[in-house]
Amino acid sequence: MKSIRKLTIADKINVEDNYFILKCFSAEALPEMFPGQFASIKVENNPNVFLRRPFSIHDYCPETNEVSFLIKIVGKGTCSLSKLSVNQQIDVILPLGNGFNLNKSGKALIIGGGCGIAPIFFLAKKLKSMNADFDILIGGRSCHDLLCYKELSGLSHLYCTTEDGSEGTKGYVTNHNCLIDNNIDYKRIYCCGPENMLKAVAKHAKERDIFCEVSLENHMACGIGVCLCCVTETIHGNECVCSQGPVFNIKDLKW
Amino acid sequence: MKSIRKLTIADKINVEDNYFILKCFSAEALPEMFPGQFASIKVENNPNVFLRRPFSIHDYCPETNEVSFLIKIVGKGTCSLSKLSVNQQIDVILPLGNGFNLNKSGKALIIGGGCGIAPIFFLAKKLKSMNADFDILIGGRSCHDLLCYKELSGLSHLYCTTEDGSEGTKGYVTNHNCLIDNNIDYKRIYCCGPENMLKAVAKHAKERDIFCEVSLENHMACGIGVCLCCVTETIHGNECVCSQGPVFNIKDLKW
Amino acid sequence: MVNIGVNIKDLKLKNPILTASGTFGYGYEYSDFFDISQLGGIIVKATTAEPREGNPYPRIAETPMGMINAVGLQNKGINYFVSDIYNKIKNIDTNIIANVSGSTVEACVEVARRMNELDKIAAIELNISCPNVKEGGMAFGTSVREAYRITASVRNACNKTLLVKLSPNVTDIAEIAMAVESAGADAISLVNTFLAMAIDVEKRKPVLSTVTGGLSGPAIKPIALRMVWQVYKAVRIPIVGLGGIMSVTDVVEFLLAGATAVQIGTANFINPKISFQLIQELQEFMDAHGVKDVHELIGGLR
Amino acid sequence: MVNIGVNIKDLKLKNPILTASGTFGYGYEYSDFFDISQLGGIIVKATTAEPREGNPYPRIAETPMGMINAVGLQNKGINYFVSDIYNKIKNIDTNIIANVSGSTVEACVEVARRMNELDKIAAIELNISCPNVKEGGMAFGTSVREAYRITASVRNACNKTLLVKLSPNVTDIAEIAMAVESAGADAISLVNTFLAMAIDVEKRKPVLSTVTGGLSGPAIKPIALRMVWQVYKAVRIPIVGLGGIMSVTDVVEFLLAGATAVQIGTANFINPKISFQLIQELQEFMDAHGVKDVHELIGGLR
Ligand SMILES: Cc1cc2nc3c(=O)[nH]c(=O)nc-3n(C[C@H](O)[C@H](O)[C@H](O)COP(=O)(O)OP(=O)(O)OC[C@H]3O[C@@H](n4cnc5c(N)ncnc54)[C@H](O)[C@@H]3O)c2cc1C
Ligand SMILES: Cc1cc2nc3c(=O)[nH]c(=O)nc-3n(C[C@H](O)[C@H](O)[C@H](O)COP(=O)(O)OP(=O)(O)OC[C@H]3O[C@@H](n4cnc5c(N)ncnc54)[C@H](O)[C@@H]3O)c2cc1C
Ligand SMILES: Cc1cc2nc3c(=O)[nH]c(=O)nc-3n(C[C@H](O)[C@H](O)[C@H](O)COP(=O)(O)O)c2cc1C
Ligand SMILES: Cc1cc2nc3c(=O)[nH]c(=O)nc-3n(C[C@H](O)[C@H](O)[C@H](O)COP(=O)(O)O)c2cc1C
Ligand code: FES
Ligand code: FES
Repeated sequence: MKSIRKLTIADKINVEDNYFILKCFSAEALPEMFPGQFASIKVENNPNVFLRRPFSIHDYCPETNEVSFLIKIVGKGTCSLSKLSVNQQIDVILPLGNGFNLNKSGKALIIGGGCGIAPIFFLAKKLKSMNADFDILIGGRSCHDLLCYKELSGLSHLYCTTEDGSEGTKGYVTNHNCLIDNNIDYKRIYCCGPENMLKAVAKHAKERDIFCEVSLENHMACGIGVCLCCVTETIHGNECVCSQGPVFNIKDLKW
Repeated sequence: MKSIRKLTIADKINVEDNYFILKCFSAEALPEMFPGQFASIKVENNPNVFLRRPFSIHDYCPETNEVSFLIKIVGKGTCSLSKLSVNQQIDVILPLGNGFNLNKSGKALIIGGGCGIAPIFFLAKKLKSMNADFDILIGGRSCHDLLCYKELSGLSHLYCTTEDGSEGTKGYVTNHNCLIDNNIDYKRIYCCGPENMLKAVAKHAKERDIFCEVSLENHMACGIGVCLCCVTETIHGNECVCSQGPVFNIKDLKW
Repeated sequence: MVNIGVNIKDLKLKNPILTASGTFGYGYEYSDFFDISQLGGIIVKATTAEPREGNPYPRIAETPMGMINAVGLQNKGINYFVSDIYNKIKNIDTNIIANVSGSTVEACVEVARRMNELDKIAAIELNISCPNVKEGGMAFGTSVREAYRITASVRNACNKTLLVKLSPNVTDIAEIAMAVESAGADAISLVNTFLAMAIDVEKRKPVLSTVTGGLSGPAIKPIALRMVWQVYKAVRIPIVGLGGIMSVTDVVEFLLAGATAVQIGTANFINPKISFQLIQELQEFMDAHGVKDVHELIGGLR
Repeated sequence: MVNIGVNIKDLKLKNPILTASGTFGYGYEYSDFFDISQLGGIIVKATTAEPREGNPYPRIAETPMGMINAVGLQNKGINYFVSDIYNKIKNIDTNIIANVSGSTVEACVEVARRMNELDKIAAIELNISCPNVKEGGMAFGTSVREAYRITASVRNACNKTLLVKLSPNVTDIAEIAMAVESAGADAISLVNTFLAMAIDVEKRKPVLSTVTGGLSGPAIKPIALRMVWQVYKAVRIPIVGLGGIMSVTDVVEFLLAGATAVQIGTANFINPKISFQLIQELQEFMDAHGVKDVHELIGGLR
């Protein structure tokens, strides 16, 4: 059930230059949340930010009532959030959206890029707890964009690509051996990252008829499916990314 | 000369329940300022505050580059200012307005009420430094509104009135003996406080033909005499409180 | 106990807080957050005769204390509403008000006629003010003649309480209000969004796929309030005021300006509980100010 | 070095940053803050034929990201302007533009005629859009016929560059713009303030002595920008855009929408140096975006 919560910032961790993690604590029990779902955070004290901002659930621990967000500073709102300090409170609506379809049948590949790595961590943790068989592939411009490298590598095989070759395979995620090599037989691909990456991965999966889900990041106002601002074209017509997504099966998208 | 400054908050002192003093420090030399002049403070980080807020110069020390404001929490902007902490910066335009006409001839009475006590302190300090002969009279609802009692009493004779009689004479400032007693012969009255008080004092002074200046607090937008929003009716027509005041000789007002 | 019930012709509202069309879905989307039957009423998303896909993405731009939308009346059409949506909302225990839109008078009449047949639709709000569609929409709301014509036609097709929602994008709002009053409207909803635009300076392109869209939120409140006041002086039928309401003082401002009830729009996106909270806060405000009946506030400027 | 000079007919602006009438006094009030001759131009406070006391206090209300004013053209009249103010401003080394207002066509013509005789007045901005006066003012700006008539009359009385400042309180801004273009205006200033209202819920009274006033500031920017874009498509004469400009991206948005120059209004109250800073920031923006000439931005939507 969606709810509006006041969360207390338990920790703020700077990750590389433009990224930070907000680790939040809730006094009351948090609602159940699934990988791919997101939260909508109110940015206070900034006259230039009117709407809430959506962020994926990066980590969620029902035992300790903790939830984390991995945030990239790209503009006004994320900059304001980056200035928050420990013990301050944030107003958050969560959980929102549908989340990935999890399944143990066959080997899965999780692909993430940029701040698309945010939901990947929660997803990988979940798959591991299900004893699912999966690999992780992350990509970025340079080694500085390979967020959570250490944490992710603790969860499964971790492959990576960088555009400048500073780490892993040089190129895009779709250039990585694990996708090209016919010996690795992925039955499911989960992907989150910049639209270009999603489209390239979707193309790859489509050609090979692999089950593939991607998480979209359209601009939002309400986050709960009422304003119809965040739509993406699907074969069923315009659908709301916030409520009918953010995770879509590529078969439904008009890519 | 008017200028826009970034001032650093050196100290924040809570005075009674709803008042606080912001003691500010400037790295560069501050412009010269006179009692009765004011500053216009930008309230940051509050989406509901758009315009600057005017506050009298409460204290000014050219030697240490310090300037203080005595602020009453009455609404959105003053509430935001009250949450600032030491070492934060504020954006201030100063000095604005004309200030009181200072003169040593004859005995003067300074009258202040509520947050009208703010400019009174600077004024009294200045008169004292000129070796002028003056008394101070402050009034308030109760003893909790007699701000800066100790500081002011160090500068000259300090009289006071409270509406509830909890300190000094019971009643309004105009009920105080020092105004009624014909043996005390004030040649000049300077007054700052709520409009009712100003009007009562002005009436008293007018009847006795005493030189009297009052400081007005009209709502302002620009603070520098260009928007013409802050006007008061004078015998010369509408005049701007921010640039032709805030201090007016009661002879010029249409009271 | 203070009285906060108001009537809009035959429509009885337990309190003057309604939610605005297009900002509250069909109501149930908010039932995770509070008991939506507590509201004075829910005005559901616009319904048109035919299904509509709306405008292409992007449909939103954030502006200073506001937002511009270019949704363009996306909805599944009246048939789907009757066969599907209606069943999901008919048991909500408050007034469900249909928002009727369309490109032609005939289409609007058709939707109104069908809505009129639905028992649990408490009233009809005719939207002659949508800035986001190529035909009809705002064009009806910016001409005295067209506003009269469409209102009169829809009036003929339905006997439920009829609210007409006006466009603020006009020189003289009172003139339009008087026209729809004389055409038989039971009440006036004021305002819809202001035609506006945002540009992405990096891409050198309009932010919205449609270039222009409708501005809503606190930014427009001062203009909306002025219009409510002007219309209040011009007509005898009740006014339902909206535009940027975010707090109880905003609600009271609209009531004082002459609104009998108010609608909460964009604020629902910032705080999904706001409409519910405002019911409580209005009563507290009245208590604190010695107001026993909300009618003392309506048009109660001194 | 980038080129930021623009022309509005015979008026050469060293940069497209002007200051808006009524928000920058006569210019010298800002000389404590920066060298005002650096500006593209200064549009001084409205001048009327006779002295005017303006409206009673209170004249201002703060609103979400904006303010409402009800100054009402307070000024000392054209005689005082010619005999006194002119001497104080004639040596400012940038374009001084007179803002001409009045209750009747004849009065406006008279002020324009007198301004036309003053050497150092670089251009005239005819204000047909003041919402804060009982007669004339906005009434001229909300009727195609009246807008044409007053513009044609003032055009006859002066040969300086003539800007006409339009009211945004209209159904169809392009229609008014085309009327003043055909009446001989050399450029269009867009927009003046939006008629708006604020209520003090404690006193249950309008905040302003005049009940309604003119809304300015960032709140109106999205609507102003839309109007500039609409008028840009409708006329051939240059547009000077304004309404809520606070930052260099706002400036660039107006240029892209079609404005040849912009005016900074309410922002001067928040930051008295803003107009000066924007000149610098516009050049930096152009540098950073590889724009060599500001004309590449004007109407440069992709
Ligand atoms: C479902 C969902 C999940 C997301 N998860 C994360 C996450 O876990 N971590 C993270 O860092 N970011 C995430 N985002 C993106 C994040 O919401 C935006 O980066 C943020 O809203 C930008 O706010 P801002 O005020 O800083 O940017 P603004 O100042 O508003 O804009 C700065 C730039 O960012 C672009 N931008 C603004 N909003 C979005 C958006 N929603 N999507 C893409 N670009 C945008 C603008 O077009 C502009 O170019 C997610 C978005 C969605 C829709
Ligand atoms: C020249 C001058 C000097 C001043 N000096 C001081 C000072 O030294 N210390 C001090 O505490 N205050 C002083 N004031 C008053 C101070 O400016 C206001 O209290 C402040 O602007 C209120 O801001 P706010 O956002 O908290 O109130 P808001 O939320 O804007 O309003 C809250 C209430 O305060 C009233 N109010 C708002 N502005 C003013 C105003 N300018 N004058 C009177 N009432 C107002 C409103 O009408 C409303 O009822 C001075 C005002 C002027 C014009
Ligand atoms: C995303 C969005 C969608 C809207 N859809 C409709 C609609 O379908 N029908 C309608 O009459 N008004 C619609 N409106 C207008 C609102 O109902 C309301 O009139 C407007 O937003 C002003 O109120 P506000 O400032 O409180 O939001 C929509 C507004 C928004 C923001
Ligand atoms: C206090 C004030 C006084 C104004 N006086 C005038 C005026 O005398 N003549 C005029 O044409 N416009 C006047 N205006 C309108 C501004 O020039 C400008 O058109 C409007 O404020 C919108 O721009 P902004 O949002 O940047 O302020 C005034 C505006 C304000 C806020
Ligand atoms: S953001 Fe409102 S429907 Fe998705
Ligand atoms: S506040 Fe603008 S003239 Fe005084």
